[in-house]
Amino acid sequence: MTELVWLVIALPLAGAGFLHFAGKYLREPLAGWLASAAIGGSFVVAAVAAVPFIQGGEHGTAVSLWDWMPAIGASMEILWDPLSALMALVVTGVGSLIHIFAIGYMHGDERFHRFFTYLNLFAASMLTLVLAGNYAMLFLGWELVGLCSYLLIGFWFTRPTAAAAAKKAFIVNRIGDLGLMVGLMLVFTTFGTLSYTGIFERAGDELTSGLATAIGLLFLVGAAGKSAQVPLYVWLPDAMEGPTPVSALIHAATMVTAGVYLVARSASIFELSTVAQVTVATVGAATAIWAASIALAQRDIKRVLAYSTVSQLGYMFLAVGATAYVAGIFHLMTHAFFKALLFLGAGSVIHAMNDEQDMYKMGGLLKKMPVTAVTMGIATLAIAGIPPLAGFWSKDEILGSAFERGGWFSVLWIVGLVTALLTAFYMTRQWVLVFLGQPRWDEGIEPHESPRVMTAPLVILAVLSVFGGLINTPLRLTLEHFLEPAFELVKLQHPPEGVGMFILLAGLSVLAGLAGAAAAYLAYNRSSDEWRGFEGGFEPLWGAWEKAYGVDDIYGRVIVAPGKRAAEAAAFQFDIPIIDGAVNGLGRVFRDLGEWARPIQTGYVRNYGALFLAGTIVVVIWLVAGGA
Amino acid sequence: MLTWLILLPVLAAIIVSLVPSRRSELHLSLGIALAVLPLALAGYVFWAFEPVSGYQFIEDVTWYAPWGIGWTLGIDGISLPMVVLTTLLVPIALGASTSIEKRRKEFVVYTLLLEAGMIGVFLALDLFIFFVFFEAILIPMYFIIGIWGSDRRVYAAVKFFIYTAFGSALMLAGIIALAFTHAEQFGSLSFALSDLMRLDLPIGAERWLFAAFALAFAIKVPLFPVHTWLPDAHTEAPTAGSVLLAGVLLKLGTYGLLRFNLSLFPEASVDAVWIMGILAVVGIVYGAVVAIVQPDLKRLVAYSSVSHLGFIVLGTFAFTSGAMQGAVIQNVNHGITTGALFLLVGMLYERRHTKLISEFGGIQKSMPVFAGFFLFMAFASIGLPGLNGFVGEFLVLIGAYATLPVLAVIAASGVVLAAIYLLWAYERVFTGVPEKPENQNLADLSTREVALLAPLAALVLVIGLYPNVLLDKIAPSAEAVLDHVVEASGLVIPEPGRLADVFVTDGEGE
Amino acid sequence: MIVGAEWYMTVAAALFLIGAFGLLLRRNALIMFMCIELMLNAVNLTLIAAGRALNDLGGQVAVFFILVVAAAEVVVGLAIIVAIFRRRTTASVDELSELRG
Amino acid sequence: MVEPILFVLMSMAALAGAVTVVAARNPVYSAMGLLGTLFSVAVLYVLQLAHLVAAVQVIVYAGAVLTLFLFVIMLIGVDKEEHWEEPLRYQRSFVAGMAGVVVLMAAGLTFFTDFDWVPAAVGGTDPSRTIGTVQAIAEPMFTDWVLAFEATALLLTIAAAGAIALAHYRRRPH
Repeated sequence: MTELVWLVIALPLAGAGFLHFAGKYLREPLAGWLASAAIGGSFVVAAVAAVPFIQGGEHGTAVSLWDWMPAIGASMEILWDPLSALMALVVTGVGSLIHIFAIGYMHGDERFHRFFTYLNLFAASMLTLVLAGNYAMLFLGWELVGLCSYLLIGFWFTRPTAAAAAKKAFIVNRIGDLGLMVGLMLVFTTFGTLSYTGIFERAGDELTSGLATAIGLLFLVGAAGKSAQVPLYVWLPDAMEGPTPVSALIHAATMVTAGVYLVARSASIFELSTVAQVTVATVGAATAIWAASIALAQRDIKRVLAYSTVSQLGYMFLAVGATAYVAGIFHLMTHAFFKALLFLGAGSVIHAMNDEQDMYKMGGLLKKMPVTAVTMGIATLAIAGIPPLAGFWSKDEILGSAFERGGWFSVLWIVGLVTALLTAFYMTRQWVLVFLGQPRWDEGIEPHESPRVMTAPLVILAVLSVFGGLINTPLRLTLEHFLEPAFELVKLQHPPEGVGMFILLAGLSVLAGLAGAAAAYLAYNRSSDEWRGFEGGFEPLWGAWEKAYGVDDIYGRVIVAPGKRAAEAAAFQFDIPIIDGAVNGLGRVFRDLGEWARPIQTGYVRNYGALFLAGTIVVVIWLVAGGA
Repeated sequence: MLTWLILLPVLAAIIVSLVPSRRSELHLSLGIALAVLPLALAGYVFWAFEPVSGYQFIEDVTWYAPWGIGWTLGIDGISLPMVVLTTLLVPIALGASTSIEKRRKEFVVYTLLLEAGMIGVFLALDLFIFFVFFEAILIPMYFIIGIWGSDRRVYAAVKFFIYTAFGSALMLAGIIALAFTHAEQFGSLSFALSDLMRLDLPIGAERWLFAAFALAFAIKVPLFPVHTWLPDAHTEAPTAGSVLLAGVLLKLGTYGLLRFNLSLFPEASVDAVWIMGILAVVGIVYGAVVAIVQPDLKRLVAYSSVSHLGFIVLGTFAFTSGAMQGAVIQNVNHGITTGALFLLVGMLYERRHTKLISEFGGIQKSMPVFAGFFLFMAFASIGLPGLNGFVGEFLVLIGAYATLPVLAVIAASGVVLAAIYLLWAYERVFTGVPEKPENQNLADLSTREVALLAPLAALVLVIGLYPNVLLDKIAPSAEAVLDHVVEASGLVIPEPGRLADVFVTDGEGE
Repeated sequence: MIVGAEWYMTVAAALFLIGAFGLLLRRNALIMFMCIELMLNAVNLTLIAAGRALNDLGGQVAVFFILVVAAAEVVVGLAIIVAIFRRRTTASVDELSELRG
Repeated sequence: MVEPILFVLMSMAALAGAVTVVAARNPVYSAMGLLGTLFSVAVLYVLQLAHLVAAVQVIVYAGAVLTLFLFVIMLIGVDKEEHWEEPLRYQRSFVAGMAGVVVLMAAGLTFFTDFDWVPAAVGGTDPSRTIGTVQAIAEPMFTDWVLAFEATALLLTIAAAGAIALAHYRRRPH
């Protein structure tokens, strides 16, 4: 089955190709089901191909497809190892559910088939990214997911905000990609190849720690762009302009985790540089608490989730920075489950509320949408870290690993703990605002539960959110054993050993989660005047959070506006008047010379004749005088 | 064989010119039909070309023995893709010219003559006939811009002509100097490239000659700061003119640098690495920055050419095999993507008679297919992996890093800037609600227009995913040029993978 | 007694100068043309005189050709004058100064 | 003794004709002056034994060319006389200056240096070798000069065609 693993990419790609050309001839749901079938088939292939890893003992194989750029050792090759298999399973599994959900969500959109074309293209790109056998192909997938993200954020292109958000996402990502690209230049110059196997096997012997730091930091720039870490996270909240299934699939479950995957994949390089590790972890922790604090005060249901995603990605960075790669990947997986569920639930709510996204105008939806409410409730508990739901196990493993690493990481552990408290608070706040209390809907809105095609994925994801964490509990480290072959070249960071320490640390984080949840419940399960008063008590902090610290504004004023002014100066004050002016000036010099010499040409033939004769006489005198 | 490649367009031009002027409906279709013949022949040459170094299909006839001028033609992996690209773009450019009503016959004739000249430049292995073709191209292009251009066409045409002719005048002096040096050292005048490559030039003279050639080609490329004729020429030229200008004419500069400067003056080339590299990188960043704020779509694409061609020059002077191959394949890529972008802007212009970005908005609504093609080509131009632009730029950047790390890192920022100017332009032109009434009911692409764009789009994908169709044939020749430079100059090219501790300090970029 | 070639030369020189200065001083295109004929005749005379002095018939052959060329020139030149006259009703060359810089 | 007398007479006549050409205000007088010059020069040719050339001079020049001139004068109008004022500034003084320079130079060369105006043939002049009979002229013309001869034939054809093209009056539709 391993030789056929290219099918994992090829199926959604074929789906996208088919839908691109034939989609407009298909009736509405058919295009969606076809796309879902493509990615579902991909999931099946991946699952079957992953069986050897589950059985254990397999290290993974590289499947070579074709040469791409031989001069830099880049070819199309797939590395099928436990890490890529797990990523492929998450992408195709969660992806299939979101595809199905989207059939209901996108109902009635005039570009229905186009949406599924892009979704399938995205799936293929993401799979290319995770299955790549070398950095060049990873970069291929890396950029293609950016493209799909661009296309899907800007899917409703008539909305100027959506188009602007799409462009912003792509450009900010590109800034990060610049770092990745320079990192790849460095890697190629160092190793003479971009192939994983070639690099990782030699990294330990040939890579100096200075070079490893440089590469690691450059990779971090790329990862921070794609995974929305400080300071490049600003595109992700805006990306919520896209249709909600897009937010769920791309901006929560899969694409944004690519940065985590990149760091995990490059573990052998990060292994050699403590500086890079600490930087990654610090960036992660800073992002976690920064974004969580912003999420506290958001009113838009999707923006809360967006900042929550940024924050949770920070956790994953903290994990991989602490070399707890398994914990990072574990959290990546559980987060995919519950965040996708939250987004889909939010989508269900938005769908029911006629595209209303302001939580302050919701409330009391529990009775109207029980399935959505319950499943979202489960996800909320999961992300808040309440045992035994999925989020508890993965988050706890991250925090434990950071604690065990000690030193600076202890500080990061405390940051993580505080973030856990904030997470529980804003998630509970969201759930309470949306589903409890009095209805605060606008006139004419009649919420209703979503159709089966939308709720079924919710239920499946809810089940995964409940039990997904059980694959890697301290009692039974199934995931760790599964991933071990992929990380055999590096030393993995683990949480502290022993039941006592586990209970102590878990207790602390559960306590933080419960405290946050309880506070939010108490603060928000009241009349709107009361919680508005509660929010006012935090001014001016609350205002800063609500405006996301005004970072967009600052970027606009510090980078974008001066940049544009500089470009305008270059174009209109330098290029045209100075450079082109010099060229035209040279032309003018000759024109003036001509102007000066012009009167000689009187136009009178007799003048010319006289001058001609004079010239002849001069020549004759010269000849006679023996000049020649 | 190769002579026929040059003669076929000339014959086609003669045939078209024999059709009476009043049968104007025949000229264009006949021109397109006849322009397919060189394409077929070029396709055969491409197919029959062996992927080894050295020239193939050589034709060598003494033309004027006392001066050592020969009708010497040959093709190698560097010129082969350019010839195929030229023959491909000409029928497409003609196909995009249906809106030309005025003096249509002359237009077709000039375009076909232009094709002959361009092919001649790429095939010539004798500096004399190279120069003749190099200059001959200016004439039809001058008329194409000057007769069928838009408002300031005469200004643009004159500027284009004088600017480029100025550069080549110096090159002519250089060529003559080389021929006489040959007479001095070997006893007879010769203009043959292979003869002149054997010359033993004193380094001072070599530098002067390098400068003369480099200036001519730099203007053609165009390299910062001699680029200002390009936006004017592009903006004023008709669609076909822009397509051929961007697609092929600019490549004469990069091709010339690669073929003549590196081969004839290897030592001076090595000495000039920093000058050329810095100019290239300044061009990359500067062209992109200036492109961001251009109000006119064609000017925007024109400045993007300045930026993209900087990559080619950087790759040429980086002296690693990756960068060299990247430079050659980027020649083709830029021709395809920028040519396609000019085609697209031209199609838009035919519908709205304006190219100003501010005049548009939301036209994706009425022209989804057009928007799709535009976005596709824009991303190819941005350098999205999987599309052709990436292959060239990535090879150049990765290759250049080994020898010019700082420049490569700065050049990489051009990739970000490309995304800014193209996507911002896309946003302003295509997205949002079409507010202007004339933007609301634009006709989407016709079958003819799709047929023009589809082959280019297909090539973008094929080269992006399987560049070996070209790289296989390019690599040996690029390697040969590199070997020649190394041999003549004693340059030591660092081998990737053996540098672990050399470049630590250069890794900053975050 | 034989008249020496230098005397013929002197006459030719005088003839040439009269023609040349007439050409520069007169404005009537026809008369200017006649002056050119004078100059041509002067040159012919020198050719013949020189040919004789040098024992070479080539001088006479050259004169023969000059006569032919002069005839051709007169034909075309007069045609041009007529064409211009039709358009401008003037034979004065001073009126024809469009090519001034 | 005939030759010096004829030479003096004919030289005077030629110069007088030339002056008439330049000085006459009526173009017809100019043409008559030209006629005189041409005849006189033809006689000078005969004095130099260039018989064929002299005949051609009379036939072609005095016959054909001059007639052509007269036709054109009639066509354009005889009554168009020039004003005496010279419209071009400095033209007359410039020309006069040049005339002075030329005369001074010639005089200077002749009287103060031993400038050799006419190169002499080696071994002296032999008039019998340059008798311009038809046969004598024909031999070099159709051997050494045959290419030039054919070129002049072509030139005459083109000139005739060109003259027709120029003189052909096309009434422009307005």
